[in-house]
Amino acid sequence: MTELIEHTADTATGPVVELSMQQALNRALRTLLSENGDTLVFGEDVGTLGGVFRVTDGLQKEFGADRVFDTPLAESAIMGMSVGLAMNGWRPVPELQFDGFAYPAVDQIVNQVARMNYRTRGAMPMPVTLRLPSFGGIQAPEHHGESLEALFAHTPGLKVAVPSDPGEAYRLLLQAVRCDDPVVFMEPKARYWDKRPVELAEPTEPVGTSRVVRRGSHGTLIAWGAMVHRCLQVAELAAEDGVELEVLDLRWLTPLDTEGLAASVRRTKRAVVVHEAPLTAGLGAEIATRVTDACFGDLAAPVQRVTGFDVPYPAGPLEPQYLPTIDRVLLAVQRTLEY
Amino acid sequence: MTELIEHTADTATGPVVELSMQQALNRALRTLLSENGDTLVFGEDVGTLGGVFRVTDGLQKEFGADRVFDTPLAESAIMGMSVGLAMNGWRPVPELQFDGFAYPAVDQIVNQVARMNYRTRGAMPMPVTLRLPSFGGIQAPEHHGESLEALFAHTPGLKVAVPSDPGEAYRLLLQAVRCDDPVVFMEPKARYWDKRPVELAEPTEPVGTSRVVRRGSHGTLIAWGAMVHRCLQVAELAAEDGVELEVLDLRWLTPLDTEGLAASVRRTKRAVVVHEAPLTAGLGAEIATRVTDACFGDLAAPVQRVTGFDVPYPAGPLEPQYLPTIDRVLLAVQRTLEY
Amino acid sequence: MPQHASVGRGSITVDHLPPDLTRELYRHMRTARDLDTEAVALQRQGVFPAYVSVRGQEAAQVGSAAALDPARDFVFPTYREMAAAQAYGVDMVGYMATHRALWHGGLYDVAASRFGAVNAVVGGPVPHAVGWAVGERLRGDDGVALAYFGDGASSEGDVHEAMNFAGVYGAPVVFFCQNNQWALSVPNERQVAGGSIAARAEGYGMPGVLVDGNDAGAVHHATAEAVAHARRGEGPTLIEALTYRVEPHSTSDDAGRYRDDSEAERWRRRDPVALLREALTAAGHADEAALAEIDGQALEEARRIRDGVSTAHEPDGSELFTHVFREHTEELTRQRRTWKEEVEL
Amino acid sequence: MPQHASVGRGSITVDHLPPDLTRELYRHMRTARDLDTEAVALQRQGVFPAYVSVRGQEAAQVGSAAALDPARDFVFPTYREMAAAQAYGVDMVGYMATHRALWHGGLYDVAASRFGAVNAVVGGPVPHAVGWAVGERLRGDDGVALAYFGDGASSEGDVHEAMNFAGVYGAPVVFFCQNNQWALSVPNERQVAGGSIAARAEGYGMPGVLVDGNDAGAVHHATAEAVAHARRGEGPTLIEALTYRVEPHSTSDDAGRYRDDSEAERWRRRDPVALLREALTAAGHADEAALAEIDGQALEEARRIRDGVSTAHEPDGSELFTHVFREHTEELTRQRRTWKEEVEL
Ligand SMILES: Cc1ncc(C[n+]2csc(CCOP(=O)(O)OP(=O)(O)O)c2C)c(N)n1
Ligand SMILES: Cc1ncc(C[n+]2csc(CCOP(=O)(O)OP(=O)(O)O)c2C)c(N)n1
Ligand SMILES: [Mg+2]
Ligand SMILES: [Mg+2]
Repeated sequence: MTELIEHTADTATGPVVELSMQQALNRALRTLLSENGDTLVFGEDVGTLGGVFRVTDGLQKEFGADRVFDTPLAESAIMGMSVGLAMNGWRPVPELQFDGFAYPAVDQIVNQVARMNYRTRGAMPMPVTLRLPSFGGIQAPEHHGESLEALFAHTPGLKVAVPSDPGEAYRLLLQAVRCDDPVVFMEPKARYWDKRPVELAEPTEPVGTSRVVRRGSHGTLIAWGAMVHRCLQVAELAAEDGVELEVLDLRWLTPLDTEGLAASVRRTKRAVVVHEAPLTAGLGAEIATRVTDACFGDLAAPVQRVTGFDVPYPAGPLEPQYLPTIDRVLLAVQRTLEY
Repeated sequence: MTELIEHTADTATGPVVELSMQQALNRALRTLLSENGDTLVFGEDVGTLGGVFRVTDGLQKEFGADRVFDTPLAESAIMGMSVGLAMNGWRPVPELQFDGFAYPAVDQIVNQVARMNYRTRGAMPMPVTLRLPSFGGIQAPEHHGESLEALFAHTPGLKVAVPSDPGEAYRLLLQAVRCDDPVVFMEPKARYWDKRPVELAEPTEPVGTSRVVRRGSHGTLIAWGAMVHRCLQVAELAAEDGVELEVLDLRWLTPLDTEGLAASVRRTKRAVVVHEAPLTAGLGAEIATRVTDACFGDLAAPVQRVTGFDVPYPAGPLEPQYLPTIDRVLLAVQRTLEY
Repeated sequence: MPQHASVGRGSITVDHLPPDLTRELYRHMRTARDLDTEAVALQRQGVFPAYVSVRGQEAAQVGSAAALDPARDFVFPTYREMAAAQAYGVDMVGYMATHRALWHGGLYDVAASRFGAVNAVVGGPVPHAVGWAVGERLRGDDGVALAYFGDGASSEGDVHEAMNFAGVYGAPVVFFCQNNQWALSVPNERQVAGGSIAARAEGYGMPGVLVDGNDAGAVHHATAEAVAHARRGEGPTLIEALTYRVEPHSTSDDAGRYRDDSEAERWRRRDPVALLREALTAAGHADEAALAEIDGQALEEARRIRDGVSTAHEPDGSELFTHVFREHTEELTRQRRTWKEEVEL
Repeated sequence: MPQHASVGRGSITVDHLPPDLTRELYRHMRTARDLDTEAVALQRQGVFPAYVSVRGQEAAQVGSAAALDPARDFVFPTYREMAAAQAYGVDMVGYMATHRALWHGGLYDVAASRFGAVNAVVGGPVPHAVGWAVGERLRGDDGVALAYFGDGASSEGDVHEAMNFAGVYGAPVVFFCQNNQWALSVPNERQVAGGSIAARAEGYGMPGVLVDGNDAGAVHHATAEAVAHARRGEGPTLIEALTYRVEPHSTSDDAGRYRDDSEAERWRRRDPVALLREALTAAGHADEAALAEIDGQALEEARRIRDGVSTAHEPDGSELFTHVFREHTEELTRQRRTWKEEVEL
């Protein structure tokens, strides 16, 4: 079996603690609020309650209601207020409570946040990090399981990050908030409670780099968020049959690590991209296109996509039938191998 | 030179008149308002003024202010009202004045219009046709030159149509409004004033079929909206050098005519997809991926994309440097030929 | 501002209403209360992944829904209108299915019930009510649309846009705000600038009514007036029913993190079901025996619904694809095939 | 409702204002008027692809902008605030560049001017003002944000959300609505339910002021009061300045299709520049010679700006890529290379 590449105690340069992703994000916010007095955390229920997922738990108590505060229930104004705060020199870290409730804020995100630096030719940077609990897998009500990454990745002026485990969550959030550009930070709800040893150290890899979380030579599985874990499960199973799959955690959807993707697939000659969002015009298409373009001569089979179906995100019992399953990813692997 | 396939006088089954796209759309709306008393046309300035592009010119006078009316200035409510009207048995044809002002309505479009039929298991169909003057090329102010097709194509429950000439505009709008599903009808502003002979006949080709507007054997140019015209110009020039390009007008972005695309590229072995939207996560990626998947063994080169850059849509003098130019498409053709 | 204030915090009166109507109100409120209790239990048992309680809001919901005519009007609910659905005559097994996560929106027939699908977008359905009402008037019919929304929802842009549209078009809409004083963890004073939602009505040129939301009779009266006003073609009304969310926001919520239970406790003592029960007796509209009979029927009905929803079939996976479009696409047929081959296998 | 009504339709008074201030107001209004005339001409000559005239709204814009302190306040404009920019001290060549379509938003320095980029999303910048104002108070500073918007914009959800936020946070914002009675082709009666935008203020617990928008002195006074109120930490104010758009919506518009020019003609007779000129004389704040001198300076300034914008350099195509991000990406560097090779070639 190939090595599992992880920031763990072996390579650690900072203290290592066992944390869930939700706790790791909380730690990152504490670091950020401490290190920079301009940082503000706000949104629906993030103050007194500490957020519906407790990501902002205790922050209001620690940093005061000026730095960490509740807003009225209006997503567009939350993002609009973020623009104004940034124009006045603050570093806003707004939360929109769930993916599906980012839609009412799309105008402010796309028409204002993403292009204010451009419109003002650099006079008004937008160091706004939108924290967005995202993706499905928790049997939640309607609009609580959406995958909006294709929309954000298609919007010039936005950067997009998606952590897949607690350590990544800690480091990526530090990078996102410190970045002077607007970042949409999509937190995979299904992984909030997943505990791992987390190294509370500074991020060392630059913004826009992907990471290989498992090495393999027979094909590359490409994913982000909760699907990284699923792909690791697939790779584990495939290895039992002697198929060694590489698993690539994209983690930055903008900027996209085209070179990292290409380097992996050039070696493995096969790629399967896995995402929760519906198939058509999903980010999988962009990745498949880039990989194909970069590895045209090397590819042994067309890049496979295993994704949600082109249907509205469904309720409880249908959820596991909608999301990419281990079996569906394995079938796609088989298809590439037998092509 | 290969044949130019067009609905013109030769093949006509209805009266043929010379019309601009804006006039052809006006004719289609008159037909639709006449044939079905449930059809309603509304939006900002579509009534008394007849729309900023005059697409609804004269309709209020002819059909009355009950059927064709102005709304207050609020895009989300325009789409929300459309949902309610549809729930009460009407067939709404709302207009949002410009592409960039569809963003404030994205929540109603994605979370409500697109999934009300689904949510109600067919009890509440949404025969809503959103007319959206779209795309760039007219040196308009900010937010008046956006290409939102990737967002709509990625939204389950929506269909998306884009006409490329007056005749297509007439027929596609008839199909869109008669369709019992919600359709986003994106009108290429840059082509509004382009006059052509239009056959005022019933559409004969089914929803979801593309059309070949020029036959060729050395490669396929794939486009929609104003870029179809640009590709025809490219094909004309290429033909002077003995390169015969097929030009495929996609016209329905959802449902996407995968089979039509594949059939063309299987023959020509090369494809270039051209769109105005930014590159990353644009619809070109979906098309490239489908074409690659269907024609993997046949493709002589990776599918090329010629698109807008990943920057906010720029002002006047920069517009021609942002949009795909004839030269850029020709270079992409050359790249595929020399691959 | 309250046009139908209750006689005091300790009691309400239903003297102004017909006896049979008040008994009906009571029956629905009692049923909703029992069903709410069952639903919380179902969540604890793991049958429901989560549940949003309506406890304490039964008077606001039943009083208003019962003032409508389910044969010609139309209700646009949020996710917390179980008692309204019950009073309006919705198939409650189908309604509760949304809480078992069998189908987002519920499994009742929205067209036949004239009660919109459960809608989880705060503020989102309010403009639908306006569109429906505009359509009703265009056709020359006299139905009225009633949109429920919360105090939190009043902050959303959509609610403003909807009220302005309704005012401009003179549409027959009742905007019914249940101000239960909390939007998840945020209280009115950090949610509602100016402190009154009813006061916003004037800015749209429509009547604004503040009513005691725990007084079923008062709510019914205020709603019936607003409905009659709309039906006469005199346009929209905004009603703010002041009530209280005595339970946490949902079963996933921990209200102890943001509010003192003593406040909730005070409101639990103003229980709308108990208040109505007393008022019925005081008005001589029902004696203890009659009330006990209704209580029994309500409990039985609640249990029937509980059993119905607990044993309802899960939708087949193929339903993923069935209602995306009315006019099917080849692409979805292909994806359905993939599902059949890869998922169902 | 108007707290500072003008003395009549035929005349205004500036007796309550310092002479030098009124002369300044006049100078800015006169300059804006002349620049507006030049801009319309530039559009006719094909130098501007389109232009939105501010004619008739000079008093509303100059009166309000001049009540602010450009050293500590901040203005959030729409696309029709040329006269406000002029009064506020914005580099007007850079401002007019937006109308020549040299750069969306204009080419002036937004940070140094403390005047937001020209914003074409109706309603969109209003919440920015609230955010800025909240940030100002958080820092303990005393700047005030002023958001301009139109009667049409008042229908947008964002404007409601912004006012509610401002009310809840007690933010130092002046919501300044220029009600020019038309939103493109739609008149107030089909736009504003209830008929008054100022009346909406009460619903947010903030003062609402209706002012004669063609009376520069009245506008100045009302705005100065609102600014002082905000600066004292007493929260937001909503001002509705009633004025009129005497020109078509833009040079692309044909107002004859939707309104009778006699209405516009009546308002042209209430010309705010002429009214102020008369009032200055009446108040003895300036004699004809002084006014003629200002007129001459204004015309000269307008021509200087016209010449400046007409001859300004077009931005280089590479600017497409320069400001997308602060921290550059390899992808954009690659695309810039493509542009250089394929487009510039
Ligand atoms: C547009 C939107 N934003 C956020 C949420 C998440 N959310 C669900 S309920 C709720 C509070 C709603 O409060 P209120 O409108 O007062 O209704 P109540 O829950 O009190 O009945 C929030 C923030 C949502 N469902 N929709
Ligand atoms: C969100 C949005 N929707 C639509 C438009 C198109 N549009 C530009 S100006 C205008 C009318 C605006 O009216 P008003 O707010 O009264 O401002 P005025 O033009 O009178 O200054 C419209 C509909 C826009 N710019 N933004
Ligand atoms: Mg509430
Ligand atoms: Mg106006």
